[in-house]
Amino acid sequence: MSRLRLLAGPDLAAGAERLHSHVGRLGPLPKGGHSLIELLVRTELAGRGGAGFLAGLKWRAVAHASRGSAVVVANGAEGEPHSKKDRLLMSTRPHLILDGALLAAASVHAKEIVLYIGEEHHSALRSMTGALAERTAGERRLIRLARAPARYVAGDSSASVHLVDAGIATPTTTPPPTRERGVGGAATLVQNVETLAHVALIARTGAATNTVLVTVAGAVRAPGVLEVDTGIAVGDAVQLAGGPSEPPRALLLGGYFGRWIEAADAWSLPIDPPALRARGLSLGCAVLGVLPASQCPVCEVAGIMRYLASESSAQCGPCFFGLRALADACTRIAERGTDAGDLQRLQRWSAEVQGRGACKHPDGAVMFLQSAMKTFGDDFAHHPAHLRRSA
Amino acid sequence: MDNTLLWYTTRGAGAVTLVLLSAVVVLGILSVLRVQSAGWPRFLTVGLHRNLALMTIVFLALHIVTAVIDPFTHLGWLAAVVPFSSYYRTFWLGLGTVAFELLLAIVVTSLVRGFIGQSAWRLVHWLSYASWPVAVLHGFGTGTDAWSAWLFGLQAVCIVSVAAAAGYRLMAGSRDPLAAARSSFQAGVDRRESK
Amino acid sequence: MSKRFELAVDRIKCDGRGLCAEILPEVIRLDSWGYPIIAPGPVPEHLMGLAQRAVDDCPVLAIVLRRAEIQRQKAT
Amino acid sequence: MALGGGGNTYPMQMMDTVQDRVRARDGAMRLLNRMTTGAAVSALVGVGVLGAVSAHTIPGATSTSTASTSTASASITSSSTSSSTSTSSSGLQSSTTPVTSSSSSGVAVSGGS
Repeated sequence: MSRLRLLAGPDLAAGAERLHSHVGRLGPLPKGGHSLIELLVRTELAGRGGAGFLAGLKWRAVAHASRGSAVVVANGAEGEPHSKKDRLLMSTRPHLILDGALLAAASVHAKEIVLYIGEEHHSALRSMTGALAERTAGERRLIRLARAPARYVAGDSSASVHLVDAGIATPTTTPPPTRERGVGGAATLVQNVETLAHVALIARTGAATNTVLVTVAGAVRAPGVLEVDTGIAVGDAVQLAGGPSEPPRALLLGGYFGRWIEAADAWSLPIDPPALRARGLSLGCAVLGVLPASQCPVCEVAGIMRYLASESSAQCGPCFFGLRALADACTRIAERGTDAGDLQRLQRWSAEVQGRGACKHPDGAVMFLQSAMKTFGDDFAHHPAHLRRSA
Repeated sequence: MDNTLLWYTTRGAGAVTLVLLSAVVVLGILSVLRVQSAGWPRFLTVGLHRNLALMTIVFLALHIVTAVIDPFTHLGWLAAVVPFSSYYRTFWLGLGTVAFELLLAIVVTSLVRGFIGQSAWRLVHWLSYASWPVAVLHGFGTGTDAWSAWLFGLQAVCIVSVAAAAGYRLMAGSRDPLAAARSSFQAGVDRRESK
Repeated sequence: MSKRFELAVDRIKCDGRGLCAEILPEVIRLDSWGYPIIAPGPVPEHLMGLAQRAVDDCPVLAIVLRRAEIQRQKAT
Repeated sequence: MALGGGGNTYPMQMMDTVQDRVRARDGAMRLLNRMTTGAAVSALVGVGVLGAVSAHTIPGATSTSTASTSTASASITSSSTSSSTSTSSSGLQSSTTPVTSSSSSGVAVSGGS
């Protein structure tokens, strides 16, 4: 069978694909198991939630720790503000995700599947619920739905487990990682919904899928979700989104935990996780955010830092106080102009905060800020007082 | 051994235990309040709290042992272990047994805090607020001369110190700088069904 | 090689009492907000007693001594 | 050098403040030990003194008070100097000394609280 694409099939505007269409197009659900895990390891499918951990290795670890009582969490929380790809996939191709989750459950010997979906993703919730109703009674018994609060940290794997277990979507202390000790203490596979959809195709063809869902956002003519071939240039993806709507200044690759890259350097980068990793970059959650030259990067960064600070779950002191202090210093520079002391504090506090949270929220925020200060070094060093009230 | 010596040792040790226990309670509250100064680091409060607590147990043991082996009272070991089982001042003595057992639970759980975990330890440690007043009542009830000036003065000092510390703690609220932000965030992401 | 231990903080339990940094300033300092920063690497042998004390005295049981991860000799 | 050796500590430029804090720690540890010892001694003395005082104030027990006071004070002496005394001195005199020492050490205890 030739390679398949996630978004192939009926018109996306028609909404959720029905089960008969799905099965008619792709055939019945293949069998999961040990050989599927090895296939995933061979095809090097990387997680699409942001961390990019290799799915095959994670499945192997969960299967090893499972003892028949593992849990699969299909993560569709998608709390990243600019990302839209997971909800598009859930809204239009729900059966791919259910297939992937069922294959995962069979492969890691899970007794339960939880669909963890952002509570404000209404069409995704409708679509997934409708798709579930079309499935067999046996499959329905295995699967249940949990709504993720619309907060940034709710997408963290330990937060998803905490919600399922205790009803509170805050991250918990790791280690042990959720793949060893998750829902109800059982080994838990928390896997992004796009990753699971890829599995549904890989299991059918035996070959890697070689596509990526990206969300193109910011100063482009037609912002939205695209399924692009792995390895195409960032510039080509931006062109597919209608091209820049005004002269671009820089690209934010991978959402708010991502990296800033000058537009001139960014356009030629390949959308390919291993190739990006070799350059010290990451596709993250695959948001391509285009910052126009007309916009002040320092003010933009300050706004995002304020957002990330407000999204700290206030469980770990260094994250809560550190991100606030960093956001305040950025805001001072943005509003009152560059101050040497503030620049020094940004450096010092970034180093102090790094690696000192239970989850990766402070690390993600600090790496975002450090990349901004590197890419927009001159802007930070010579920022005039904008006298602009915070947005 | 002289019986009266035992009797007065029991009383002396009892009074000392009450003073020590009150100091321990006050120190515990001060440590929650994060009291410190240049020459008084926080670990000093905690260290003193622990050392005096262990000392309290020693003097409490002296108090109990001398009371039990005193042939004049005929208390017997059962009264030291089973509350309200003594023929002599059943109620007031029973309070002492209750206070002793609560205190023992608090100290033992503190010694094995690492094994039982913070939340279990904390739960048991709240019993301090039960143990101390029971001990004070026991002092009032059993002290033959509870209303004589010296013991009364001692008890008054203990009660005032503990009450002041506890009152201050109640007024001061949580000293965890994250408490307010954390609970408001949690309230926002709480999806428990009972709500 | 003798047994090596390192200090690890549970960041959620930690509420910044700061006792650990008072007891073991050689290894632990406080950040700008009063939360501990642990010097990386194993605790020096001669400070193990104080490190254990810092662990035992933590009012919220947020700091532990655990066996140091496999040494990377090159990193010295 | 004291901080050298097996593990990682702080870079040189931070040593000064670290040394200050080490000194403060050592001082406070000594203070803790002194206060604990002081409290223990005061408590021991307190048992004797309070026992003795109670012997004087126990209602309707005046006939036994003198004898019991002397034995109570004997217990103090034996616990602190491990010499046994059987002097039947006047109750007031022998109890005077412990009372003073207890009130001074009593300050130490309440100072700690």
